[in-house]
Amino acid sequence: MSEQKKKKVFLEGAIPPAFIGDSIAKHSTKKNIGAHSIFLGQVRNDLKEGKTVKAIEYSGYIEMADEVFAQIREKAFLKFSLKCLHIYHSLGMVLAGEISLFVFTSSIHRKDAIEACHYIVERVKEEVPVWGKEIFENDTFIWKQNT
Amino acid sequence: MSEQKKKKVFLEGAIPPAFIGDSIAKHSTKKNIGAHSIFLGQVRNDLKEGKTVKAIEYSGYIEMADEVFAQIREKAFLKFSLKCLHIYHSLGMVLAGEISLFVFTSSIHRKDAIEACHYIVERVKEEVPVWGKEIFENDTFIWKQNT
Amino acid sequence: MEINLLSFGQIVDITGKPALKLSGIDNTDDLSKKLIELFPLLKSIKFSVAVNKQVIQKNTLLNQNDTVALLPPFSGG
Amino acid sequence: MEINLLSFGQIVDITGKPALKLSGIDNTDDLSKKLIELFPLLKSIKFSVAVNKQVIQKNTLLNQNDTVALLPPFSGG
Repeated sequence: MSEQKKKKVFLEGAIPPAFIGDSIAKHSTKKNIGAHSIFLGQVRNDLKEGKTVKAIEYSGYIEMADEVFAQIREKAFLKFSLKCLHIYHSLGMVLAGEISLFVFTSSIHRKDAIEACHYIVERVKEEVPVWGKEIFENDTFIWKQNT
Repeated sequence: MSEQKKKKVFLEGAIPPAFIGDSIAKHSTKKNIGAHSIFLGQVRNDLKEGKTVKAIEYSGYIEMADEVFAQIREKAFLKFSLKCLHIYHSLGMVLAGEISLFVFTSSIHRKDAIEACHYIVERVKEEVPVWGKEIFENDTFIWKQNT
Repeated sequence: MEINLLSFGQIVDITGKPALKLSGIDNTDDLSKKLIELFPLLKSIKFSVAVNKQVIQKNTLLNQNDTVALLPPFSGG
Repeated sequence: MEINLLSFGQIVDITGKPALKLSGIDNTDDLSKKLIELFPLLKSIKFSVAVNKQVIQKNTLLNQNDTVALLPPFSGG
Protein backbone atom coordinates (compact mmCIF):
# COMPACT_ATOMS: atom_id res chain seq x y z
CA MET A 1 0.00 0.00 0.00
CA SER A 2 1.44 3.35 -0.99
CA GLU A 3 0.93 5.94 1.70
CA GLN A 4 3.54 8.37 0.41
CA LYS A 5 0.97 10.79 -1.01
CA LYS A 6 0.42 14.14 0.67
CA LYS A 7 -2.11 13.69 3.45
CA LYS A 8 -4.05 16.08 5.62
CA VAL A 9 -2.09 16.56 8.83
CA PHE A 10 -3.47 19.70 10.43
CA LEU A 11 -6.64 19.63 12.50
CA GLU A 12 -8.32 22.71 13.94
CA GLY A 13 -8.12 22.60 17.73
CA ALA A 14 -7.34 19.64 20.00
CA ILE A 15 -7.18 16.05 18.72
CA PRO A 16 -10.11 14.26 20.43
CA PRO A 17 -9.34 10.91 22.16
CA ALA A 18 -12.29 9.38 20.28
CA PHE A 19 -10.61 10.34 16.99
CA ILE A 20 -7.58 8.32 18.13
CA GLY A 21 -9.80 5.37 19.11
CA ASP A 22 -11.48 5.52 15.69
CA SER A 23 -8.10 5.63 13.91
CA ILE A 24 -7.04 2.49 15.80
CA ALA A 25 -10.34 0.75 14.98
CA LYS A 26 -9.85 1.37 11.25
CA HIS A 27 -6.75 -0.82 11.29
CA SER A 28 -8.61 -3.98 12.29
CA THR A 29 -9.13 -4.75 8.60
CA LYS A 30 -5.36 -4.70 8.00
CA LYS A 31 -4.71 -8.14 9.33
CA ASN A 32 -1.05 -8.33 8.43
CA ILE A 33 -0.29 -5.64 11.03
CA GLY A 34 1.15 -7.02 14.27
CA ALA A 35 2.21 -3.85 16.07
CA HIS A 36 1.09 -0.26 16.42
CA SER A 37 3.10 2.48 18.09
CA ILE A 38 1.46 5.76 19.03
CA PHE A 39 2.86 9.01 20.35
CA LEU A 40 0.62 11.73 21.75
CA GLY A 41 1.75 15.20 22.70
CA GLN A 42 -0.42 16.73 25.44
CA VAL A 43 -0.40 20.40 26.44
CA ARG A 44 1.03 20.85 29.95
CA ASN A 45 -0.08 23.42 32.51
CA ASP A 46 3.53 24.46 33.13
CA LEU A 47 4.28 27.12 35.72
CA LYS A 48 6.53 29.84 34.25
CA GLU A 49 7.52 33.00 36.06
CA GLY A 50 4.69 32.38 38.52
CA LYS A 51 2.06 32.00 35.81
CA THR A 52 0.26 28.84 34.73
CA VAL A 53 -0.09 27.88 31.06
CA LYS A 54 -3.77 27.34 30.28
CA ALA A 55 -3.46 26.66 26.55
CA ILE A 56 -1.15 26.66 23.54
CA GLU A 57 -2.19 28.44 20.36
CA TYR A 58 -0.52 26.79 17.38
CA SER A 59 0.22 28.50 14.09
CA GLY A 60 2.23 27.25 11.15
CA TYR A 61 3.64 27.97 7.73
CA ILE A 62 1.12 25.51 6.35
CA GLU A 63 2.28 25.25 2.72
CA MET A 64 5.83 24.52 3.84
CA ALA A 65 4.76 22.30 6.75
CA ASP A 66 2.69 20.12 4.42
CA GLU A 67 5.78 19.56 2.28
CA VAL A 68 7.95 18.79 5.30
CA PHE A 69 5.38 16.32 6.65
CA ALA A 70 5.32 14.61 3.24
CA GLN A 71 9.13 14.37 3.27
CA ILE A 72 9.11 12.93 6.80
CA ARG A 73 6.54 10.33 5.70
CA GLU A 74 8.63 9.41 2.70
CA LYS A 75 11.84 9.08 4.73
CA ALA A 76 10.06 6.97 7.36
CA PHE A 77 8.69 4.56 4.72
CA LEU A 78 12.20 4.21 3.22
CA LYS A 79 13.91 3.75 6.58
CA PHE A 80 11.42 1.37 8.25
CA SER A 81 9.19 -1.44 7.10
CA LEU A 82 5.81 0.20 7.75
CA LYS A 83 2.30 -0.87 6.83
CA CYS A 84 0.67 2.42 7.85
CA LEU A 85 1.64 5.87 9.04
CA HIS A 86 -0.53 8.73 10.22
CA ILE A 87 0.49 12.12 11.59
CA TYR A 88 -1.92 14.73 12.94
CA HIS A 89 -1.06 18.13 14.42
CA SER A 90 -3.34 20.75 15.91
CA LEU A 91 -3.69 24.32 14.75
CA GLY A 92 -5.28 27.05 16.86
CA MET A 93 -6.10 26.76 20.54
CA VAL A 94 -5.43 23.57 22.52
CA LEU A 95 -6.15 23.64 26.25
CA ALA A 96 -3.87 22.14 28.92
CA GLY A 97 -4.70 18.43 29.15
CA GLU A 98 -5.69 18.23 25.48
CA ILE A 99 -3.74 16.52 22.70
CA SER A 100 -1.94 18.47 19.96
CA LEU A 101 0.20 15.82 18.23
CA PHE A 102 -0.74 12.26 17.21
CA VAL A 103 1.80 10.03 15.46
CA PHE A 104 0.65 6.49 14.61
CA THR A 105 2.86 3.84 12.98
CA SER A 106 1.99 0.22 12.15
CA SER A 107 4.16 -2.68 11.06
CA ILE A 108 4.34 -6.46 10.90
CA HIS A 109 6.90 -6.72 13.74
CA ARG A 110 7.12 -4.31 16.66
CA LYS A 111 10.66 -3.01 16.07
CA ASP A 112 9.70 -1.05 12.94
CA ALA A 113 6.59 0.60 14.39
CA ILE A 114 8.36 1.56 17.64
CA GLU A 115 11.49 2.98 16.01
CA ALA A 116 9.60 4.76 13.23
CA CYS A 117 7.25 6.43 15.70
CA HIS A 118 10.15 7.76 17.75
CA TYR A 119 11.99 8.88 14.59
CA ILE A 120 8.96 10.75 13.29
CA VAL A 121 8.28 12.55 16.58
CA GLU A 122 11.86 13.85 16.63
CA ARG A 123 11.66 14.93 12.97
CA VAL A 124 8.34 16.72 13.54
CA LYS A 125 9.69 18.65 16.53
CA GLU A 126 12.85 19.67 14.64
CA GLU A 127 11.77 20.22 11.07
CA VAL A 128 8.14 21.31 10.85
CA PRO A 129 7.47 25.07 10.76
CA VAL A 130 4.88 25.21 13.53
CA TRP A 131 4.91 27.53 16.51
CA GLY A 132 3.20 27.34 19.86
CA LYS A 133 2.19 30.39 21.84
CA GLU A 134 1.78 29.49 25.52
CA ILE A 135 -1.19 31.40 26.88
CA PHE A 136 -1.26 32.02 30.63
CA GLU A 137 -4.31 32.19 32.83
CA ASN A 138 -4.09 35.99 32.86
CA ASP A 139 -4.07 35.96 29.01
CA THR A 140 -0.46 37.07 28.67
CA PHE A 141 1.72 34.72 26.63
CA ILE A 142 5.22 33.56 25.79
CA TRP A 143 6.43 31.69 22.71
CA LYS A 144 7.06 28.02 23.40
CA GLN A 145 10.62 26.65 23.13
CA ASN A 146 11.08 23.02 22.09
CA THR A 147 13.65 20.98 24.01
CA MET B 1 0.94 9.60 42.38
CA SER B 2 1.81 6.05 43.37
CA GLU B 3 0.81 3.57 40.70
CA GLN B 4 2.97 0.70 41.96
CA LYS B 5 0.04 -1.24 43.43
CA LYS B 6 -1.11 -4.44 41.77
CA LYS B 7 -3.56 -3.56 39.02
CA LYS B 8 -5.91 -5.57 36.86
CA VAL B 9 -4.07 -6.36 33.62
CA PHE B 10 -6.00 -9.22 32.05
CA LEU B 11 -9.11 -8.60 29.99
CA GLU B 12 -11.32 -11.34 28.55
CA GLY B 13 -11.11 -11.26 24.76
CA ALA B 14 -9.83 -8.47 22.50
CA ILE B 15 -9.04 -4.97 23.77
CA PRO B 16 -11.60 -2.67 22.09
CA PRO B 17 -10.27 0.47 20.36
CA ALA B 18 -12.90 2.50 22.24
CA PHE B 19 -11.40 1.27 25.53
CA ILE B 20 -8.07 2.72 24.36
CA GLY B 21 -9.73 6.01 23.40
CA ASP B 22 -11.39 6.15 26.83
CA SER B 23 -8.09 5.45 28.57
CA ILE B 24 -6.50 8.35 26.69
CA ALA B 25 -9.44 10.65 27.53
CA LYS B 26 -9.05 9.94 31.26
CA HIS B 27 -5.61 11.56 31.19
CA SER B 28 -6.89 14.99 30.20
CA THR B 29 -7.26 15.83 33.89
CA LYS B 30 -3.55 15.11 34.48
CA LYS B 31 -2.32 18.40 33.14
CA ASN B 32 1.33 17.93 34.04
CA ILE B 33 1.59 15.15 31.44
CA GLY B 34 3.25 16.27 28.20
CA ALA B 35 3.73 12.96 26.38
CA HIS B 36 1.99 9.62 26.04
CA SER B 37 3.48 6.58 24.36
CA ILE B 38 1.27 3.63 23.43
CA PHE B 39 2.08 0.19 22.11
CA LEU B 40 -0.61 -2.09 20.70
CA GLY B 41 -0.12 -5.71 19.76
CA GLN B 42 -2.53 -6.83 17.04
CA VAL B 43 -3.17 -10.45 16.02
CA ARG B 44 -1.85 -11.15 12.51
CA ASN B 45 -3.40 -13.49 9.96
CA ASP B 46 -0.04 -15.17 9.34
CA LEU B 47 0.22 -17.91 6.73
CA LYS B 48 1.98 -20.97 8.19
CA GLU B 49 2.39 -24.26 6.37
CA GLY B 50 -0.30 -23.15 3.94
CA LYS B 51 -2.83 -22.31 6.65
CA THR B 52 -4.05 -18.87 7.73
CA VAL B 53 -4.20 -17.86 11.40
CA LYS B 54 -7.72 -16.68 12.20
CA ALA B 55 -7.28 -16.07 15.94
CA ILE B 56 -5.00 -16.48 18.93
CA GLU B 57 -6.33 -18.04 22.11
CA TYR B 58 -4.37 -16.73 25.07
CA SER B 59 -3.94 -18.54 28.38
CA GLY B 60 -1.72 -17.65 31.30
CA TYR B 61 -0.44 -18.62 34.73
CA ILE B 62 -2.47 -15.76 36.11
CA GLU B 63 -1.27 -15.70 39.73
CA MET B 64 2.35 -15.60 38.58
CA ALA B 65 1.66 -13.23 35.68
CA ASP B 66 0.01 -10.72 38.04
CA GLU B 67 3.17 -10.73 40.15
CA VAL B 68 5.42 -10.35 37.12
CA PHE B 69 3.32 -7.46 35.79
CA ALA B 70 3.58 -5.77 39.20
CA GLN B 71 7.38 -6.20 39.15
CA ILE B 72 7.59 -4.78 35.62
CA ARG B 73 5.53 -1.77 36.74
CA GLU B 74 7.76 -1.24 39.73
CA LYS B 75 10.97 -1.46 37.69
CA ALA B 76 9.58 0.93 35.07
CA PHE B 77 8.67 3.53 37.72
CA LEU B 78 12.17 3.26 39.19
CA LYS B 79 13.94 3.43 35.83
CA PHE B 80 11.89 6.19 34.18
CA SER B 81 10.19 9.36 35.33
CA LEU B 82 6.58 8.35 34.70
CA LYS B 83 3.32 10.00 35.63
CA CYS B 84 1.14 7.06 34.61
CA LEU B 85 1.49 3.50 33.42
CA HIS B 86 -1.17 1.05 32.24
CA ILE B 87 -0.77 -2.46 30.87
CA TYR B 88 -3.60 -4.61 29.53
CA HIS B 89 -3.36 -8.10 28.06
CA SER B 90 -6.08 -10.27 26.57
CA LEU B 91 -7.04 -13.74 27.72
CA GLY B 92 -9.09 -16.13 25.62
CA MET B 93 -9.88 -15.71 21.94
CA VAL B 94 -8.66 -12.68 19.97
CA LEU B 95 -9.39 -12.62 16.24
CA ALA B 96 -6.89 -11.55 13.57
CA GLY B 97 -7.05 -7.74 13.34
CA GLU B 98 -7.99 -7.37 17.01
CA ILE B 99 -5.76 -6.04 19.78
CA SER B 100 -4.30 -8.28 22.51
CA LEU B 101 -1.73 -6.04 24.24
CA PHE B 102 -2.03 -2.38 25.27
CA VAL B 103 0.88 -0.62 26.99
CA PHE B 104 0.37 3.05 27.85
CA THR B 105 3.02 5.29 29.46
CA SER B 106 2.81 9.00 30.31
CA SER B 107 5.46 11.46 31.38
CA ILE B 108 6.30 15.15 31.53
CA HIS B 109 8.85 14.96 28.69
CA ARG B 110 8.65 12.55 25.75
CA LYS B 111 11.89 10.64 26.35
CA ASP B 112 10.61 8.89 29.47
CA ALA B 113 7.26 7.82 28.04
CA ILE B 114 8.82 6.56 24.79
CA GLU B 115 11.66 4.61 26.40
CA ALA B 116 9.50 3.20 29.19
CA CYS B 117 6.87 1.96 26.74
CA HIS B 118 9.48 0.14 24.67
CA TYR B 119 11.11 -1.29 27.82
CA ILE B 120 7.80 -2.60 29.14
CA VAL B 121 6.80 -4.24 25.85
CA GLU B 122 10.09 -6.16 25.78
CA ARG B 123 9.71 -7.19 29.45
CA VAL B 124 6.12 -8.36 28.89
CA LYS B 125 7.11 -10.49 25.89
CA GLU B 126 10.05 -12.06 27.77
CA GLU B 127 8.90 -12.41 31.35
CA VAL B 128 5.15 -12.84 31.58
CA PRO B 129 3.83 -16.43 31.67
CA VAL B 130 1.25 -16.12 28.91
CA TRP B 131 0.84 -18.41 25.93
CA GLY B 132 -0.82 -17.92 22.59
CA LYS B 133 -2.35 -20.76 20.60
CA GLU B 134 -2.62 -19.77 16.94
CA ILE B 135 -5.89 -21.13 15.59
CA PHE B 136 -6.07 -21.73 11.84
CA GLU B 137 -9.13 -21.36 9.66
CA ASN B 138 -9.60 -25.14 9.63
CA ASP B 139 -9.55 -25.11 13.47
CA THR B 140 -6.18 -26.86 13.80
CA PHE B 141 -3.62 -24.91 15.83
CA ILE B 142 0.05 -24.39 16.65
CA TRP B 143 1.58 -22.76 19.72
CA LYS B 144 2.86 -19.25 19.03
CA GLN B 145 6.60 -18.57 19.28
CA ASN B 146 7.70 -15.08 20.31
CA THR B 147 10.59 -13.55 18.38
CA MET C 1 4.60 -35.31 50.96
CA GLU C 2 2.45 -34.01 48.14
CA ILE C 3 3.06 -31.23 45.62
CA ASN C 4 0.77 -29.51 43.13
CA LEU C 5 1.90 -29.67 39.53
CA LEU C 6 0.59 -27.09 37.04
CA SER C 7 1.02 -27.38 33.28
CA PHE C 8 0.64 -24.58 30.75
CA GLY C 9 0.53 -24.03 27.01
CA GLN C 10 1.66 -26.94 24.89
CA ILE C 11 2.69 -28.88 28.00
CA VAL C 12 -0.97 -29.40 28.85
CA ASP C 13 -1.25 -31.19 25.50
CA ILE C 14 1.37 -33.65 26.81
CA THR C 15 0.42 -34.09 30.48
CA GLY C 16 -3.25 -34.08 29.56
CA LYS C 17 -4.20 -32.05 32.65
CA PRO C 18 -3.57 -28.45 33.70
CA ALA C 19 -3.26 -29.50 37.36
CA LEU C 20 -2.32 -32.73 39.12
CA LYS C 21 -0.86 -33.86 42.42
CA LEU C 22 2.35 -35.86 42.84
CA SER C 23 3.78 -37.39 45.99
CA GLY C 24 7.10 -38.77 47.12
CA ILE C 25 9.23 -36.17 45.32
CA ASP C 26 11.80 -34.18 47.29
CA ASN C 27 13.38 -31.81 44.79
CA THR C 28 12.98 -30.44 41.29
CA ASP C 29 15.67 -32.65 39.72
CA ASP C 30 13.79 -35.74 40.91
CA LEU C 31 10.59 -34.18 39.65
CA SER C 32 12.08 -33.69 36.17
CA LYS C 33 13.15 -37.36 36.04
CA LYS C 34 9.76 -38.53 37.21
CA LEU C 35 7.99 -36.31 34.63
CA ILE C 36 10.10 -37.64 31.76
CA GLU C 37 9.18 -41.17 32.91
CA LEU C 38 5.49 -40.32 33.06
CA PHE C 39 5.44 -38.13 29.91
CA PRO C 40 8.31 -39.03 27.55
CA LEU C 41 7.19 -36.35 25.07
CA LEU C 42 8.38 -33.70 27.55
CA LYS C 43 11.92 -34.51 26.39
CA SER C 44 11.13 -32.84 23.07
CA ILE C 45 10.10 -29.53 24.63
CA LYS C 46 12.05 -26.66 26.19
CA PHE C 47 10.44 -25.49 29.40
CA SER C 48 11.33 -23.77 32.64
CA VAL C 49 10.11 -24.63 36.12
CA ALA C 50 8.60 -22.27 38.67
CA VAL C 51 8.29 -23.20 42.34
CA ASN C 52 5.64 -21.13 44.07
CA LYS C 53 5.60 -18.67 41.15
CA GLN C 54 9.40 -18.15 41.14
CA VAL C 55 11.31 -19.48 38.14
CA ILE C 56 14.19 -21.63 39.44
CA GLN C 57 17.62 -21.99 37.81
CA LYS C 58 18.98 -24.96 39.81
CA ASN C 59 17.80 -27.95 41.82
CA THR C 60 15.39 -26.82 44.52
CA LEU C 61 14.02 -28.67 47.54
CA LEU C 62 10.28 -29.13 47.58
CA ASN C 63 8.01 -28.91 50.58
CA GLN C 64 4.53 -30.17 51.31
CA ASN C 65 1.94 -28.33 49.20
CA ASP C 66 4.47 -26.48 47.05
CA THR C 67 3.15 -25.52 43.64
CA VAL C 68 5.43 -26.42 40.77
CA ALA C 69 4.61 -25.05 37.32
CA LEU C 70 5.94 -26.26 33.97
CA LEU C 71 6.33 -23.23 31.71
CA PRO C 72 6.98 -23.57 27.99
CA PRO C 73 8.50 -20.52 26.25
CA PHE C 74 6.23 -17.49 26.77
CA SER C 75 4.34 -16.12 23.81
CA GLY C 76 2.22 -13.30 25.14
CA GLY C 77 1.70 -9.91 23.55
CA MET D 1 11.41 43.51 -8.55
CA GLU D 2 9.10 42.59 -5.73
CA ILE D 3 9.22 39.77 -3.22
CA ASN D 4 6.70 38.48 -0.70
CA LEU D 5 7.85 38.43 2.88
CA LEU D 6 6.12 36.13 5.38
CA SER D 7 6.63 36.34 9.14
CA PHE D 8 5.76 33.65 11.66
CA GLY D 9 5.58 33.11 15.41
CA GLN D 10 7.21 35.79 17.52
CA ILE D 11 8.56 37.52 14.41
CA VAL D 12 5.02 38.67 13.60
CA ASP D 13 5.09 40.48 16.94
CA ILE D 14 8.10 42.43 15.60
CA THR D 15 7.22 43.03 11.94
CA GLY D 16 3.62 43.69 12.87
CA LYS D 17 2.28 41.84 9.81
CA PRO D 18 2.28 38.19 8.74
CA ALA D 19 2.75 39.21 5.09
CA LEU D 20 4.22 42.20 3.31
CA LYS D 21 5.84 43.06 0.00
CA LEU D 22 9.35 44.42 -0.44
CA SER D 23 11.02 45.70 -3.59
CA GLY D 24 14.56 46.48 -4.72
CA ILE D 25 16.18 43.54 -2.94
CA ASP D 26 18.34 41.12 -4.93
CA ASN D 27 19.52 38.53 -2.43
CA THR D 28 18.89 37.24 1.06
CA ASP D 29 21.93 38.93 2.62
CA ASP D 30 20.63 42.31 1.44
CA LEU D 31 17.21 41.33 2.72
CA SER D 32 18.61 40.58 6.18
CA LYS D 33 20.31 44.01 6.31
CA LYS D 34 17.15 45.75 5.16
CA LEU D 35 15.05 43.91 7.74
CA ILE D 36 17.36 44.81 10.61
CA GLU D 37 17.08 48.45 9.48
CA LEU D 38 13.30 48.28 9.34
CA PHE D 39 12.88 46.15 12.49
CA PRO D 40 15.88 46.50 14.83
CA LEU D 41 14.30 44.07 17.32
CA LEU D 42 15.00 41.25 14.83
CA LYS D 43 18.62 41.40 15.97
CA SER D 44 17.58 39.91 19.29
CA ILE D 45 15.98 36.84 17.75
CA LYS D 46 17.37 33.68 16.19
CA PHE D 47 15.58 32.81 12.98
CA SER D 48 16.15 30.97 9.73
CA VAL D 49 15.08 32.03 6.27
CA ALA D 50 13.15 29.98 3.70
CA VAL D 51 12.98 30.92 0.04
CA ASN D 52 9.99 29.36 -1.68
CA LYS D 53 9.55 26.94 1.27
CA GLN D 54 13.19 25.76 1.26
CA VAL D 55 15.33 26.75 4.24
CA ILE D 56 18.54 28.35 2.93
CA GLN D 57 21.99 28.11 4.52
CA LYS D 58 23.83 30.80 2.53
CA ASN D 59 23.18 33.94 0.54
CA THR D 60 20.60 33.26 -2.17
CA LEU D 61 19.56 35.31 -5.19
CA LEU D 62 15.94 36.44 -5.20
CA ASN D 63 13.65 36.60 -8.21
CA GLN D 64 10.46 38.45 -8.92
CA ASN D 65 7.59 37.10 -6.77
CA ASP D 66 9.77 34.85 -4.66
CA THR D 67 8.33 34.12 -1.24
CA VAL D 68 10.74 34.62 1.62
CA ALA D 69 9.73 33.41 5.08
CA LEU D 70 11.26 34.36 8.42
CA LEU D 71 11.12 31.31 10.68
CA PRO D 72 11.84 31.55 14.40
CA PRO D 73 12.81 28.25 16.15
CA PHE D 74 10.05 25.70 15.62
CA SER D 75 7.96 24.68 18.61
CA GLY D 76 5.36 22.26 17.31
CA GLY D 77 4.26 19.00 18.90
